[in-house]
Amino acid sequence: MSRYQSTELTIWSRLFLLATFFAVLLPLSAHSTERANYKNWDEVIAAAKGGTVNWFMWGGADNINQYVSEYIGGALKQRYDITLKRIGINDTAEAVNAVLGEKQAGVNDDGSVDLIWINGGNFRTMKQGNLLFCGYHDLLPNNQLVNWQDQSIANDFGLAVDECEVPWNRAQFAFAYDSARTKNPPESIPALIEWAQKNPGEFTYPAATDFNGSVFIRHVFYHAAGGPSSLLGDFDQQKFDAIAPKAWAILNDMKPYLWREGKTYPNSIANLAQLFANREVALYFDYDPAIFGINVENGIFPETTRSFVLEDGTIGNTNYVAIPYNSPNKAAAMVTANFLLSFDAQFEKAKTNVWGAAPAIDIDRLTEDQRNLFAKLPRHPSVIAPSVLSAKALPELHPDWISAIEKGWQYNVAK
Amino acid sequence: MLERWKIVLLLSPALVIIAGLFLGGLILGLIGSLGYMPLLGREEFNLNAYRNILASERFYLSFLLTFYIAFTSTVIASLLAIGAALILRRSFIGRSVINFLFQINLTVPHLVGAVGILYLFSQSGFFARLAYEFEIITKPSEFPALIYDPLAIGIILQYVWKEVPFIGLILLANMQTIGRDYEAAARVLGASRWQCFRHVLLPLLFPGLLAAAMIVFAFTFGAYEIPALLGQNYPSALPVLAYQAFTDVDLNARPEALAMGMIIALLSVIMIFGYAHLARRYVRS
Amino acid sequence: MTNVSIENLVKLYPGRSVPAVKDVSLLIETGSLTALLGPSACGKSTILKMIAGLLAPTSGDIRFGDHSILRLPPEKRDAVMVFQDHLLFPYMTVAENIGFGLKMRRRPKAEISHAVGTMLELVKLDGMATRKPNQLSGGQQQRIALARALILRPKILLLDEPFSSLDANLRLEMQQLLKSLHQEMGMTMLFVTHDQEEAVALSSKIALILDGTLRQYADAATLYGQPEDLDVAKFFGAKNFIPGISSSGHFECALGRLTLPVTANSNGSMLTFRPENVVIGVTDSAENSFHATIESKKFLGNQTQLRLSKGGTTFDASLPPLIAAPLLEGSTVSVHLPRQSLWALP
Amino acid sequence: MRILPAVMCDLEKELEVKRQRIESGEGLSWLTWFSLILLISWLILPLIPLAVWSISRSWFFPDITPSAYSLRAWSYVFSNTSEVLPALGVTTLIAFCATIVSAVIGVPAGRALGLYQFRGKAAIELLILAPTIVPGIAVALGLHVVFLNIGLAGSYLGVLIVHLIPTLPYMVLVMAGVFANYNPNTEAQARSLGASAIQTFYYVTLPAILPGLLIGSLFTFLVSWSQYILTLLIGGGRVVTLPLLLFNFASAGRNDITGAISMIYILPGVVLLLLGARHLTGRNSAAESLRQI
Repeated sequence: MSRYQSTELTIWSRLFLLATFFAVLLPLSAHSTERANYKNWDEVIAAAKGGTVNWFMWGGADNINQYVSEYIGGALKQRYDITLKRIGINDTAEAVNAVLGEKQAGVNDDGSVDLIWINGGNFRTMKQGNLLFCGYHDLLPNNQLVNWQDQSIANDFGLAVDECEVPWNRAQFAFAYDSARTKNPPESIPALIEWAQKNPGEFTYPAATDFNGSVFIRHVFYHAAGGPSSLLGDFDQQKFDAIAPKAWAILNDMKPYLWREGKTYPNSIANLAQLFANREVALYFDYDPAIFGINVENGIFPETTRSFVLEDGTIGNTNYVAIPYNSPNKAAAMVTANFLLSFDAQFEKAKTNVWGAAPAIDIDRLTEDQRNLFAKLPRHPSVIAPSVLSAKALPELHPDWISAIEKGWQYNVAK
Repeated sequence: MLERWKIVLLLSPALVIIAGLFLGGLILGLIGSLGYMPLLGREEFNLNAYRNILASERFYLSFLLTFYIAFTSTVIASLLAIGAALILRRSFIGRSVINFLFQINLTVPHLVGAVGILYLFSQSGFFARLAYEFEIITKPSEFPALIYDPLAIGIILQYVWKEVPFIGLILLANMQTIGRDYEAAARVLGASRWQCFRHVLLPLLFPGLLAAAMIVFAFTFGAYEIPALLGQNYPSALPVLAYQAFTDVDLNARPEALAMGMIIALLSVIMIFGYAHLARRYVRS
Repeated sequence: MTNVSIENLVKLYPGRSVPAVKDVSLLIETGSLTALLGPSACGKSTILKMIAGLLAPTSGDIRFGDHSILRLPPEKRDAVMVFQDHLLFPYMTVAENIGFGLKMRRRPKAEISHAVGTMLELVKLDGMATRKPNQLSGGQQQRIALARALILRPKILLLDEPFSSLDANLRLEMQQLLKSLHQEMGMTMLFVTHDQEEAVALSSKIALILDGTLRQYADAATLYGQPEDLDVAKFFGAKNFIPGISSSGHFECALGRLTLPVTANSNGSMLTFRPENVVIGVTDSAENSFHATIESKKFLGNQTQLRLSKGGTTFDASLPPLIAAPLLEGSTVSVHLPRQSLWALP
Repeated sequence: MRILPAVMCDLEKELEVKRQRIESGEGLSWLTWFSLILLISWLILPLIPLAVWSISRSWFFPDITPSAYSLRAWSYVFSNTSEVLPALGVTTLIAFCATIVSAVIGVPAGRALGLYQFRGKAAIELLILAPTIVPGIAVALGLHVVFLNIGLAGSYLGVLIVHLIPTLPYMVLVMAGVFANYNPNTEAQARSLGASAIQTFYYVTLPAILPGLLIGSLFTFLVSWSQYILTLLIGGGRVVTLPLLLFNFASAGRNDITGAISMIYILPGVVLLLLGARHLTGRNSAAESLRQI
């Protein structure tokens, strides 16, 4: 008994000592976004050897989990002696919050997060909070495969990447429907409004708190604004006030015809997927069309699932990985980011039986053999062709716009 | 004197842990909720967090919803548990099997139960499918909304499912201790079966029932995962709201999260004292 | 008022081969204070519970007057039971406990409180009305249990070893109280005890139950002096058992041909007499007198016990110590067994 | 003559209790049976779709049974990627350690509360009761920063320590109940017969408290085993236990994998219950110990 008692006491005395220490030792200076200390890639690889990378990412898709853990993790181990630990989370904000919390607690060089699958508002929070490790792109050999001239890559939701994150995947919003059930899906916002009225209860969208719900609302907003062009750039309250009431009116008019008469909205895109799978609603959409094929393969969606994009275009974005400022394994994280950009990793990811996701690298910068391989990749019948998608791509908005739209929706539509 | 030291020695490890972790956590939470975050350069105490949440409609709705869920679940579970215990204390063929089945979900984590309830009661769940099979409904939306619904029926169903055996077992044990003698005495003194239950068994069970109900109420008031999984999106249960605020990327939301935690704790503390007060009024053998 | 009669009562618990109560018949007269006496686990409490309606008999009948009460639930029987461990409801005050039965009968509050006041006086607990049972002593608790039952003035009051958990002095006090209450209220009472002294001290009639069977139902003197069989005799502390044969008012045995009282069993095979009735050293009577040797002598405080032997048969006698003092072990004394002290068992 | 009947009386009472139990077992009415069966089915029912989902490939509305079966969910669950088996190990290890630590700390505390009367006892009981009432989330939010600061956040040790908040009180309260019915004189007797302190504990105290200790341990284990929010908050996603994985897949709508993980998740509890069923339903039942709470 006494032995345990003393252990407990040690833990506790330590805890309280540190608590006191923490209370007395006041604000530590905010950490700078330091530049990499490595002169060249070889140094990075050498430093990365034997390291471990804690990669925080959404963990709800077994195929993505498998790709990351088995393919990426296996290759990193084999080629660079790096151990990849995939840490499944429900929401990227949890990882951002973990870094924030560590900063708040003064954990500045021994953080728990080495890599985050990130973009948009979360990236903005981290960048503006000086929570990121930046300025290492020139060290990454595969950085040359990225077309930084492409504004949808150089800007993450309207915010300059500034070498603070590395692209690894691209996604574009698309709709799905069951061709056996729904003959003529509505291919524009006005058509959708009309369709919803004719088919009450058959359509809904997740609440604005969901990433995908939010992007659907933005499509309505684009429609109300007559296209995204006037919305690009920094947030403009006057413009917002001019457009928003139209958007809310459209959504509120639609409300009585929605699933459950719009009295509630699905909490997450997964709930919408469930509703679609069980024929509670007739339309589904996702920011990542690859998910349609994956769900068909997993038996979640019927095999007659087909996809389409809105005539006026749909919003596309790039997914990145970012390294927190307090990562203790920055070199290994950089090697991982570099490997994610490699042809091997991007090609594997593009396979329909793996993920079917669009590459983040510029195919034109690859060798001819590699280009051919990409060209020959089969397409899943349920997933819309990448060429159709890219032809209809619309840009994302600045996160300030997004948060204003999300808040406005909560206040004007949800209640 | 020797004995006093012995008691101190026996108790101190547990007290160090509970006082340190539990009280420590509460005090730190209180400090944080007052906006004191020295590492972020905030060294002043203020009531902004409380002011903010008390000014938001969302918080009140969440609070009411959470209270309603906890109260309804506790009352329904208690009533069912009393009925179950009254049956299970009798002896009958197959009682041990039934007893085992009755206890089985004590070991099943809440989360698993929540998923099971989801699969049973959602608008495309098992019961909706049965209703379709019997041509009661023609499409899922005609099935009553029991999950993600404003009345939180799914959440309440899950809690009732999980807590009936818990309260039931506590009551059974109490009944075992009480025995049937008091009831026999009441019967011969002229109490009918119902009077006997109402005036004798129920008051005797009351302290145990109260304790069990209080544990259940507090648990359901503070649980996160069930409303997170089965609840509608607005308003959400208080712990969900607190967790969302805590993991908000805006650090300003943290004091608010901690303040909500404090409000949850405060309600629990009120309940403890209420319990202690009520329990003192009843004789505990 | 009506007699309570028990007819051919049998109770066989499920899963048992031997009945706990075997064919017991008993007539309890109105206003009597009757004891059910017997060692523990012999079915006495079972009989009580069957009368109270807490257990259903396997067969037989229980009647109040001419009416069988078997079909009535306990609360309708008007047979109230006081339990060994008093079973006061711990969450109620003394007054609430006593008034419980009346409350169950939905009597007006004023009537209840008046009746409770009267009962409290009767059991000498006035001023305790608002206490909780756990604030009272064991004797007080038992008195409340008694009051709680008496207030209902039942047709029959059943007492299940009511005083066995009290210490000796308190028990005497309670016996006294019960007896006076019985006299004052004239209520029919049936109480279970394993203590023959208590049965003798309290009751007008005693029913001796051994192994679930009613062995003898009589007043105390009869049970002491004229037991029906060996078991009854042994239960009442008879010591001396001398085998022999009775014939025409006499008993032939190793002690000689002894004259029996006229009431005695004519076909007895076992003679019994109580040690305290043996007369030593007085030889003026020729009848039932003989000489015996003192084998051993034991001082027991309030008496001295002698073990006597005649012709290889031993028997006990007890004498006041002062009288026994001059008698020496091994000496021969003359013994007289008064006729009325003898009893022949079958 | 005086002592014997008293003993006999107890025996008789004991017999009487048994008899009454049998006595009242004259069967239940059909209505009672019906409600009982209804209740039990309701308690078992939610587990069934989980089992079916775990082997289904597609199961759309309005099909009562899946249209296609597959063991894919199970093969994913048993694959290295899913980390379900390591999570099972971690969950078990944490629950096991929490139980051991709770027992080692809780037994002495329970002894003090069960055997002795002392000033401030009521306050101490209230303090120990408090964590079973005050939700863990309120406490863990406050602890988070300190745990981060001293490196306990995201570590197994940190998660183990926060699990003690809900587990330890249960153990202490159950053991207080056990010791309330325990006669310490047997220990004095053993010592006077020449047993050392350790021997006394092993041969006298332990056997006497073992049934209660096992029940307390069972509950402690299950409380830690079911813990979600404390693990999530303090583990920060790096301490991966089964409920975290389950929540991931449940909220992602992967019913098949959720079903398979659920099956793995409930198995140990049911096994423990089976092993402990004797104690749970017996005289010194779990419920009996729970009564102390």
